[in-house]
Amino acid sequence: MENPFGKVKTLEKVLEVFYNGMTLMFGGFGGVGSPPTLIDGILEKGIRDITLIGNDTGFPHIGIGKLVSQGRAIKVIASHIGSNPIAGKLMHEGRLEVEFSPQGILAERIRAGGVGLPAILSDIGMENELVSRNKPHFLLNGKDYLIETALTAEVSIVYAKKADPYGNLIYDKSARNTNPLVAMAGDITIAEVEEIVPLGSLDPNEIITPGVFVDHIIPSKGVNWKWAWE
Amino acid sequence: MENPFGKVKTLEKVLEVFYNGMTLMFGGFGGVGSPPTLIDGILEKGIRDITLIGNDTGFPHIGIGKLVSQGRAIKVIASHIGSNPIAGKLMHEGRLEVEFSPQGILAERIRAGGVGLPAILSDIGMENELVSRNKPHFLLNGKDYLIETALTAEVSIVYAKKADPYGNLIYDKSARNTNPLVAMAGDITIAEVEEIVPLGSLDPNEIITPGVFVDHIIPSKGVNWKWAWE
Amino acid sequence: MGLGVDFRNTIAKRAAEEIHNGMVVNLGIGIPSLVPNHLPKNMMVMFHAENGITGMGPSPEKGMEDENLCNAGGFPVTLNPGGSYCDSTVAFGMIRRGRVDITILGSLQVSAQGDLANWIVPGKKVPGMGGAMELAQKARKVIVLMNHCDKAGNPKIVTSCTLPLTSAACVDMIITELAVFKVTPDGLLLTELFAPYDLQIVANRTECDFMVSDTIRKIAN
Amino acid sequence: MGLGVDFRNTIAKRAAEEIHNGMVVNLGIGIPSLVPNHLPKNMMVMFHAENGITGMGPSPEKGMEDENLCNAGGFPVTLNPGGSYCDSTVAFGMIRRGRVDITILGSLQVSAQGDLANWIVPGKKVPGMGGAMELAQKARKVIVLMNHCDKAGNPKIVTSCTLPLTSAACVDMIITELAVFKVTPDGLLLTELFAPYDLQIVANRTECDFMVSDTIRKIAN
Repeated sequence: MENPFGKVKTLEKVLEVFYNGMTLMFGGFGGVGSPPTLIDGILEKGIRDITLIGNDTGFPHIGIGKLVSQGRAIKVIASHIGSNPIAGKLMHEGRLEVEFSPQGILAERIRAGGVGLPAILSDIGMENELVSRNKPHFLLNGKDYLIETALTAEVSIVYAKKADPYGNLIYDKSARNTNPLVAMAGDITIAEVEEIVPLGSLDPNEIITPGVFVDHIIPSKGVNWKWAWE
Repeated sequence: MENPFGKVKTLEKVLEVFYNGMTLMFGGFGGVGSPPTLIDGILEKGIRDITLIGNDTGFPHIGIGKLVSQGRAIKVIASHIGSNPIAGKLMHEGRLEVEFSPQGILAERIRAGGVGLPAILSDIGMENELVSRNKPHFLLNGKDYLIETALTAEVSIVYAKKADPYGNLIYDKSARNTNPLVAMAGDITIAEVEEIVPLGSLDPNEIITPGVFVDHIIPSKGVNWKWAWE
Repeated sequence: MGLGVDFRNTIAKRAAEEIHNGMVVNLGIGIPSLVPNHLPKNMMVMFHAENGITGMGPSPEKGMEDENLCNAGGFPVTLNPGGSYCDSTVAFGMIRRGRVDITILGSLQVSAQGDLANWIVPGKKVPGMGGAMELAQKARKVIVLMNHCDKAGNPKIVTSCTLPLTSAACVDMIITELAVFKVTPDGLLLTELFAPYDLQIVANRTECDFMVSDTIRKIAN
Repeated sequence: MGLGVDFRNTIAKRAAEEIHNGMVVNLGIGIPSLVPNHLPKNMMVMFHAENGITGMGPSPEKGMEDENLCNAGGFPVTLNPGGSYCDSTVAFGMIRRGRVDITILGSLQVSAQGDLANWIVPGKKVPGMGGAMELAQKARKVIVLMNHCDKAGNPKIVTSCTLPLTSAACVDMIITELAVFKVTPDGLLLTELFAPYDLQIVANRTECDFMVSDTIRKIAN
């Protein structure tokens, strides 16, 4: 395969970047747009004590939920865990620390990390203990705001429809969701893609994530879980 | 013309939203991607005392530079005015107030306004008087940052390649630049477009600015200035 | 009229009246999801989903589902002409910028001041707030559709919410199987009654006081 | 070697050695714009422009210009395979996130500590900083290409900049027509000399002290 940037890798090779105790950010929303092959690879490699950052904890057997259900995470930063009861159970048993962030603010915190900004100001959920706990406030033009800090991760994993060998990515429909944000926020970003196409074959106007942000590309084996609606 | 949302307008009709003393945000970078027909319309209508917000002041006879050169602005918030010597002259004569913002931070301030965030934190140009003057500081994790406030405008004008009747926009090559950000930041946003295509004919994956952010659409008469390189 | 789909559709049908051509509307799960069924066929409404869809259409036929085209709850949907996809920051940018005209939500409790408590189910674990806070705080109009009382018969329209708030003073309108209320600076104003209920029944099943409109619209079922 | 295109190309050629396959590189105007001419033909380098281009290619032939495909200076360019367009926030996101490997800039002055003063031309009006501050502060490596002295013969490598700073302590390497310096925590280190110059000439034309590498590379013209 054409690989002039050396970014196209095997699953085995990219699994070398994962380690116990790491911070891992993942794309996806309710499992839609989460990278199945990478998640299975991380599971099979036995990686544990992970701090996970992403929209939600999927379903018990869907998306990142697989890692959570098997007790591989010690902490999750997410907007909700309601669709994965095992996450709730682990949290209440004190085996999983959960930091909740309002969904749109979580997305902005990830984006801020991705574009190298340290924080944003927000007025969402200010009166809510769960949101405002331990967060600094700032008075701007007489109005009180929370300082919501940027999020980055040692490794980000995303799922895309197509990549070229530079790692330029396009996404499919609502499977885009948090993926373009997560792709920018990783110190190392790995894209799992349905198809790798030749350099120059993607319309440069349609590329959503420039390959600049992508370090490794692997071909996907496709979604291997049964969706909740199936 | 198919117009189920009533967003497609004549130039004459949209010129009703402009008034003396208004805040006007414009897309474009060195004139590339600035809307020529709207700019000429504003000129011809005699609108003055405008506060302009955008990347730069174009060239004297290119882009937003036309308005600046004719003394229609009382204030500009931009990252540079170097390509328009008339802007510099007016500034030094005290006839044009100029607030400079580092280019990427300016873009983020416009985006913050566009997505309803009040401000961002930044460490760009902290030691520079021109950047940090009058801006609040915030100490986060022992490091000092500037609070850079969001920018919005009463009206935003952008230039796009295609729109459908809902105002979904796609841009052409580097004429995208600040347009998608400016499109979100206007209380009212007007898109001048090269082509209006039927609803459903744009690939929903390729749309850059969702029509949600666009209030009015007018067909462009095309660029009518001579570029610096011509 | 009793429990079941009928009164749910009565509520949804009334909510549909609030929607006009060209609006951007976000629907919660439960009764709100029935609202599109009650809109005129030729009305152009852009349904918004937090995961990055504008112009969401109805569920696909069985067997026609696309695993990459799902709503914020993870269930398959379709896309209407003029729809588009965006990332989650842009989807929430629409909400915070005031470009979402209406959000129609279910709720556990609503107070006389329009406080909304809809994100922690009593007796269940804390699931996280998802996008509920942004929608409640920033949508231009917040409409709550819910049963007038909970399963135990306790009023859900209360003087002060006992459940944790999603957001304070954010609700604009409440529609139940009994009545329609507007939230005003002075408290709740009953404007409509569903047949066969009367003011006394509504008062009995509502914890807080409410004002009554000079002209009450009575809606037949 | 004298003034004019020759020494400009000598400087650009040396700068090109710093670029490796796969790098993301932002070039300023002036001498930096000559750098691509000195790269191996098959090397894959992604040139970055602040207005939202990755993978910028050379200027088009006369008559083939596209008014919607211009660099940050407003002049027509082309796009190489693998290139893409983005909005300005993403273009600067690449810079601030540390994804731009090298920025190659001109300068008016550079100090022994690597302070950069390249945005206010003496005697001219303040034009604004454009994207210079972000590039100087956040690109992974900042290389300055400039004449060793200004037109009046004054050293541009100085103990302390007298012109307003673009950014403090940001320059990693200086390449002039006389020599190459690395900026170290202890000050400047001369590592290379262009023929026919010698250390004495460089010292005479440099305001600040500098260290000299144990092994000086001498580059022929």
